[in-house]
Amino acid sequence: MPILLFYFLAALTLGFGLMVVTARNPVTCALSLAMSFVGLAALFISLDAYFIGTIQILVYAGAVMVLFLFIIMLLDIQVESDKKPNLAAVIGGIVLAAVLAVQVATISSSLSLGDKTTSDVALTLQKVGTEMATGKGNLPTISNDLKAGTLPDAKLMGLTLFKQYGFHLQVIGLLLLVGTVGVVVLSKREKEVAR
Amino acid sequence: MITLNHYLIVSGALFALGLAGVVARRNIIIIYMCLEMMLSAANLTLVAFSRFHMVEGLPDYSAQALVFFTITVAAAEVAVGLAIIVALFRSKQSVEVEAVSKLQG
Amino acid sequence: MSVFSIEVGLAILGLLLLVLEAFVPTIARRTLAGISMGGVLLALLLFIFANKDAAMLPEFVRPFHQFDTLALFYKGFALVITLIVLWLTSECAPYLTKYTVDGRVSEMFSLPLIVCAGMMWMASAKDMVTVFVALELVTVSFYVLVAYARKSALALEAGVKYLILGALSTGVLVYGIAWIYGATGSLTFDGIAKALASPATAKMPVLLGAAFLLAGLGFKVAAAPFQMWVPDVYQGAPIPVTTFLSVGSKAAGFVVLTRVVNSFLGDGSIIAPEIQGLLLVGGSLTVLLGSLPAMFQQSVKRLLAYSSISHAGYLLLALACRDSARMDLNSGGVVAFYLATYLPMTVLGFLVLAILRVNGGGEDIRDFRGLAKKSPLLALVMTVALASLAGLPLTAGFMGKLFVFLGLVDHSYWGALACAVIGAAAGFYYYFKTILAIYSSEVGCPENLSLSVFSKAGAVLLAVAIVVLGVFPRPLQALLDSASAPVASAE
Amino acid sequence: MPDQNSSSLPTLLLLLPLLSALAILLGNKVLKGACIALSVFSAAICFVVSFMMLGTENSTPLLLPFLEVGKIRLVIDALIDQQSRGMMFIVTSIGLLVHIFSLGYMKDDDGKVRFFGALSLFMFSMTGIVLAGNLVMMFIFWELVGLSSYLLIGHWFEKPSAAEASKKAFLVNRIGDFGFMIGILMLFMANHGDVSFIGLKEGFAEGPLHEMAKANTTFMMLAALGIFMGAVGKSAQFPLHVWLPDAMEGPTPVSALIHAATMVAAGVFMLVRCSFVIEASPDAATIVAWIGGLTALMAALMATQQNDIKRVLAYSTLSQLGYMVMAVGLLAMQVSGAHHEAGPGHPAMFHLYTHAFFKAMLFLGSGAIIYACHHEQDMWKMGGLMKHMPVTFATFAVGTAALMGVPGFSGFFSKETILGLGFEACRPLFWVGVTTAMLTAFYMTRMFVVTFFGKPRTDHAHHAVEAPIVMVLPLIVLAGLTLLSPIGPITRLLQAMVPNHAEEHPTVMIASISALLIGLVSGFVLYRGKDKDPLNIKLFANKFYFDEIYAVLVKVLQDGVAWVVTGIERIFVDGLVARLPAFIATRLGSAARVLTGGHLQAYTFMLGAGVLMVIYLVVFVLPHMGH
Amino acid sequence: MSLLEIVILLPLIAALAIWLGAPTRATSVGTAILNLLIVLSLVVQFKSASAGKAGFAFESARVVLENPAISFGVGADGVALILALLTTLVTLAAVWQISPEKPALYHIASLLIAGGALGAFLCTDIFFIYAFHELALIPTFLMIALHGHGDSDHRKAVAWKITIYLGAGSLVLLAGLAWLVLEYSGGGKLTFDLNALRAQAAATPLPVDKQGMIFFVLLLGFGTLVSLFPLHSWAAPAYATAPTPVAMLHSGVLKKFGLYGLLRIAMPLLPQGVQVPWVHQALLYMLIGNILVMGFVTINQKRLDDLLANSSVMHMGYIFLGLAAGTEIALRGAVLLMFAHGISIALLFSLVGRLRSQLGTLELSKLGGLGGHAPTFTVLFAFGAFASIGLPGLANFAGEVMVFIGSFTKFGTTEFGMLQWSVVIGLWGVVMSAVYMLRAYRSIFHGTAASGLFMTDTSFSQRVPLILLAATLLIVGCCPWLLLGLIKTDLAAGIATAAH
Repeated sequence: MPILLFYFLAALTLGFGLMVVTARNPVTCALSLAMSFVGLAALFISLDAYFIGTIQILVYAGAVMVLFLFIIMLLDIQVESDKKPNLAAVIGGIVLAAVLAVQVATISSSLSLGDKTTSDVALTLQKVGTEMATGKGNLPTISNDLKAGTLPDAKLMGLTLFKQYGFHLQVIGLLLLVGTVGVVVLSKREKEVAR
Repeated sequence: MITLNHYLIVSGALFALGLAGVVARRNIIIIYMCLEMMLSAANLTLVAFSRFHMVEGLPDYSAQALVFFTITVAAAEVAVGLAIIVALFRSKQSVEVEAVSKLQG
Repeated sequence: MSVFSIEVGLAILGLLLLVLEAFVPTIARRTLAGISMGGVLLALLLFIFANKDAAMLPEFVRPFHQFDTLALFYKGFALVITLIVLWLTSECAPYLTKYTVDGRVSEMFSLPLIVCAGMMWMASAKDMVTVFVALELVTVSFYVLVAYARKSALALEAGVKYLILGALSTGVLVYGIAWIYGATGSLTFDGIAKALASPATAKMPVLLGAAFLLAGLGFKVAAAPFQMWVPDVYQGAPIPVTTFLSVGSKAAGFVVLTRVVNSFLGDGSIIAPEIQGLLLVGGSLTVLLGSLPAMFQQSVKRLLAYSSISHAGYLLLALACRDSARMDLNSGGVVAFYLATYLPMTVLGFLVLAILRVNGGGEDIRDFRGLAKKSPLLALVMTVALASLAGLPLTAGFMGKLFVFLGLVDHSYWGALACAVIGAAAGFYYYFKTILAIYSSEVGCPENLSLSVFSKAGAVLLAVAIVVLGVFPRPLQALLDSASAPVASAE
Repeated sequence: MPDQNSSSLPTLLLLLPLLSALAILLGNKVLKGACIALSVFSAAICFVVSFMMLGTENSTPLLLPFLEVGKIRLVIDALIDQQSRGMMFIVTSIGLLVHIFSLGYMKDDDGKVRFFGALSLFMFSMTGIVLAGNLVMMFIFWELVGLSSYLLIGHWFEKPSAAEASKKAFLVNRIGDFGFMIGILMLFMANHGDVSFIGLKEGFAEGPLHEMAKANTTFMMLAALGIFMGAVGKSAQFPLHVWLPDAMEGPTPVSALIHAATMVAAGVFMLVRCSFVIEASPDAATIVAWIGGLTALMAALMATQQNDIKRVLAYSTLSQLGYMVMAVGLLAMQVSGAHHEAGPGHPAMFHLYTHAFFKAMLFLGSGAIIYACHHEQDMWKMGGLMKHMPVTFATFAVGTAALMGVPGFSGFFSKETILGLGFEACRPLFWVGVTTAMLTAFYMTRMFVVTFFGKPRTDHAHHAVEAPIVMVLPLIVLAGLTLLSPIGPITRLLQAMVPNHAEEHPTVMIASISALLIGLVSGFVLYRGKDKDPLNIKLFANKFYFDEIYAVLVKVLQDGVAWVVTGIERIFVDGLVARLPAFIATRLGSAARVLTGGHLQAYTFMLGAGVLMVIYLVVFVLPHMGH
Repeated sequence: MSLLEIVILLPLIAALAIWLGAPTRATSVGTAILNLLIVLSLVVQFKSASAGKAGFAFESARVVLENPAISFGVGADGVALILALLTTLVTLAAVWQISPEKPALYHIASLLIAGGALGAFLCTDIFFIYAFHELALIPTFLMIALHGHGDSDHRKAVAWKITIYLGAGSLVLLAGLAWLVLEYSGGGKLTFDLNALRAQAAATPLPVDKQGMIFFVLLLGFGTLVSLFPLHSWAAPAYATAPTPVAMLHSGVLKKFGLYGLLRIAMPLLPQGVQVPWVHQALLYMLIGNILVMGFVTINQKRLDDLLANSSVMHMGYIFLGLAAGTEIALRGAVLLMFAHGISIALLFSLVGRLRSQLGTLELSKLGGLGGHAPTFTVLFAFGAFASIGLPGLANFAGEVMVFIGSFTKFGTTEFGMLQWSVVIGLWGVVMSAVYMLRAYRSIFHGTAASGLFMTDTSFSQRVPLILLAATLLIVGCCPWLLLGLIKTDLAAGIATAAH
């Protein structure tokens, strides 16, 4: 991938991320977060994770951020301007972030894989496609796509999810249900007020 | 060229940024946003690694499945979390961290 | 009938109850409680009599579901604690309903079933994905449960704190999983262990991932320095939820921790010394940070929270002591044993607290004053519970500590041993403070204590369990001897 | 060897007073007056038994198995030989007389039952000492006589002075016993666990001790001095003499029996029993002799300025005990110097027994006087008693003469023997002895003159009448014994006591008689017809300020040190071991509470910082620690 | 169910029964008498029961855990029986003297402490030996904190001190025991069974330096429980503050557990441990501290209860001296001294309790002349006091003299080592104890009573248990072989053979 594009996307992600952390107006924060997530989604795609990139935009930048915005609007949360930020906390946050970043950077340099580029570990689509077609009796749509040299990301993802993580998917369903019920329980109005 | 390290450093920076926000901000909703940012940073790491740990010439989809679950879980968490925050706002008329400092010692 | 189907059934029952509540809003609390408790009891019975052969598992769950005795133990543990929590909920309902918006506690009968299922799945997790999914199921449910009595400002505050810190720890956990995965290329415990045994694996990234992962899990089990949420959340949450958190959630955290640590400390692991060192330092710190501040607590609930922290410390120390040729129980077994002894004493403590609360009493130590006069029975069982928590011999609590001490001495971890001793000595102070209040001549407890036969029986049963485990732990250990045997693969 | 026949008499001797004491202890409410009869009766039987025993063979009967552990046997066994038989006779005879005397003397006392109980206990203990076949047994009874002495001195315990005196007596004796026990232990060690007198004697003759005495003289000396220290305590030798004068706070019969005739002599008896130990160490022998001499002289000096009639007698007792101890030391010096064995009799024992009779008599006589004068003890408040109490006067005169060593009286013979010994063994000590003899004559004359001659100085003295018959009778008997004791039949009866070599040196005879005359004449001249003491020597009257010095020592070395040590113990020991850790723990605990201060931001910060710390620890610290 | 098990469990069951509402005094006194009778019958049977056996008699065991092998094993040898006898005697006296108006907790606590002590003495499994001892922690704590003497703050502070101090000491002990057990795991299996451990110790003895280290840890642990200097500062305030029965039982009986543990566990299993020079030196310095420092401290006390409490600490030094010497006669002397001290101090504390309740003060300077008021009381006190200062004829003397002989004498040499000097100091300690005891005796009973100070003598029924104690002192003092005859195994030889 073009170097410049990467840096642009990284800057987009981190820059808007910084906005989230620093902006005073919650709405600004929320919108910045959405933008940051868009950049992130682009980075996902740059890593050949098209499906994940897509749902990152759909779920995060879309649904989740809307929820945030909605709540902010609903509660009519004011700008933090009337209160000064907690200086100790700010300093603490900066120090933590700096130290953490340094630690992670130091360590990632020792990763043997770290200096590889995507082209170093190029995908071998056609080869896999051929093997699949001949050997394991896989889904023809996938092997065909592979043989054609395109990555059927969503299909492969789906295959993994349903074949390998079918049970987990259902647990996630249960989790979402619990979440839903939780939201209902937690935001129910008091009876007296309702009456 | 763009190496894995680039991605890891970006994700690390994003994670650190999120952490800084969590620690520094006083508005609980924004804290929550920063938490989501950290989770996403983790996702980026996972995805980057999944691309570089190929399985039979393809990205490692089990790691991507984990990312998928993370995103979903995050969504559910956001829903519950915002509900709690709303409840907090209703009872305290505030979503600042100072509203929750009664339990201590 | 396989154990797996019991878990699924339990989750489905939970779902059904949720739905039932939604469609039949008038349903009586007793009915709900009856159904859920009956369900868990049935599940427990089925579990006891189920064929525990790994071969009985359905084909499709085998790749991610392990079925060793450790898993079985924790599954049973989850069922028992869930049953107890449901019972506690129904006991506490009279006062809990004052703090819920609709004057009902319906979800508190259904969500625990789902939590239970989640914990049972966690016990069987074979890879990080399962761990994550099950853990989040439990965690999200707990977010709801902790904040459930939200008319109480404290419960709400506890909910918020738990939410923020819990989400933060989730982030840390996932980041840790990502790095582990990145460094080892695997998400399964077996794969990680295999990768760690190879000298080709870079050490630093793995350690980074391990640090994040253990920090995330450390939060769940209340290990220092991630313990600060525990007192606040335990104090604020409703008593049954606190019980659930301090016993169930902790046990679930520890089963995962056991598995993770087992894979980190497998044969020839390149990071074994570091992880062990971390567990020792963390465990020692946890013991101290749990015990020392506890000396100043006035609220029994908060006291029990600190006590829960210090017990987590002992558990971590137990985990740090790897297998010894001289003992049958390996570290996982000791942890399981300790948790099994920890269950009755903690539950009993919370039960007595709940009984007082229901009768209009408070949660402070001074609210226990004169209990010996008002109810000799409660005083006696509470004394037993506190003695056990303090680790006095002939109670369950001592056996656990004994194993920890044996392990620490066996490995010559003198520093950690010193911390354990200091913690236990401080424990004498704060547990005995409560005992003293119970027998004091002033009266601070409710004037009229009405005890249901059920709670009387329960209290006595738990007290007897504490003493029996303390005097005759043979059956429990026999159960765990095989549990702690080398992880038997399900295939 | 355990012998059924030979053990019956000693057993009886031990058991009778013990049973009497126990019966009085347990049954005093029930038996009431019968207690007294019981006690006197047991004393009488004992006298008869000991008289019978005079004719028995030497034996070592086992009386009671006390302890037996491996090779070490600690038993109660008796050593019946000439010495013990003789001593037994003295003890029981004087004991019986004192019992009888007490019947009168204690007639009006509320605690007389208790008194007789204690007397019985004393008889039991004293019998034990005399019979003791080994040092441990002797130590046991040694302490028990201390107890009975304590009880009897403190008989009038409501009187603070009596209470203090009894305490002092016990404690000072304890100090002596401290050394005694060390000495016993050292002998125990050296003689391979055998501390029976026979065993020790053999040990010194040819056993392990024989070599050791030569090889390790320091050890031997310390052992001997340890044993001697026991005697120093019991026989009230310098510097542990301070208790005996105070012990006069007890009833006078007690003073006669315990603090004049028997118990205080036990130290001498024991030294004679263990003489071979002292003989084994010439240094120790010298020390013993000098301590004895010093005590004799010092006590005599103090006696010259005492006004309390009993105290004068007490100091004279001290002085005479000093004589005896000196005799032990001198003989040991002689024996160890000359390497020849002493005969069965011992000059110290000889003096012991003559002294026992006349001193008991003097004390009882003083008791009669005190009784007659309504418990007035200051001799300057008496006077002219010769007319009122003729029998007492007569017997007292006999006793005084014996004590002064008037030729023909018993004291003369025994004193001569000692002086003769001193003349042979150590010339300086001989002169000390002569000086003491002169002083003795002086202060006894003083007392005699002031008490019996002149005019009654108070009403009490004026109205004094002769004591009742139960009191007079013992006086007469004792006076008789005093007169008779140096003559043939009795010395044969008590042959063990009398040394068989009695080489007379003319110098000795001349010196002693001139000392007597000087003392007698100067005393008579100085005190005849005086109402007040013409001499006033503060140093002597205040007993060389020993009590004051000891009081300061006790205050500084004991109470002061105790105070300081207590402070150190409370502040440093308790502080370091208990309070400091507790302080640190609570401080840490309260500091740790800051961590849970309730602020969400602080929590998140800590969580983050915790993660960083864990990373730092795991990645950057632990890998470099080199496990 | 064996008789020993009954002896152990009877007080515990009685305590539970009283808690559940059984008549207090009748139950506790009845239990105490029954227990005393059973123990006496065991003492009588012991000779035949232990015939031909070197180890324990009346043995039985119930397996509690497989590995580490723990079993509820009971058994008695001479030492255990002597201490059981001590326990039952003191228990009887302690519960007997509780006046009827006291709450039931007095009886319950006494019985629990008694049961704990009996369990600790009669079990043959280290786990239960340890466990039973801890049983007394809560009752002691509660009794001192709730019913102790002095104002509320004071007694609570004292209760905390003893509890945390002893708790910490027990934990150190537990660590030491764990170490011991692990080192003797031998065949790969941990066992807490004393007999098995002894066999292990005999078969594969540990390296000497390791023995020394473990012994030292055990010494610290056990030593804390016996108030070994400088780990003693809990004892004096605790005994001075504790209610009478607790003071009697704790100082008389329970405290002996530490010594018993050293004699029963540490010394046979680590035969060379105490002989390791640095350990031996340390022990001697500590026990000299007990004798000398505490002797002075005791002299400095102004109150009778403080005085007795401190003297009790001081006297532990003699028993430690016996253990340090390790010769047969010294060890037996130590056992005898344990018994004797237990009886005498219980007697004294019982009387002190009476004094306090009648007069309301124990300030020595305010007392006086009581000898005239209460002759029986005085005599009983004299028995205790004179026993405790080692007067011959009373039990303590025999023990002390044996300890001294055993410690002092290394036959055939004339060398004066550290041990010999310790004996000299110990002997001086005897003088010091006479000083403080007689001072106290003098100021309480002699002289004239201060105005308004009056006490009645003990009534006959109150006297019975006290006379029992006094008589025991006398009988054992005159005939120590009665007790020592029970010790059949050669204590020192057992240690010595274990070394080879």
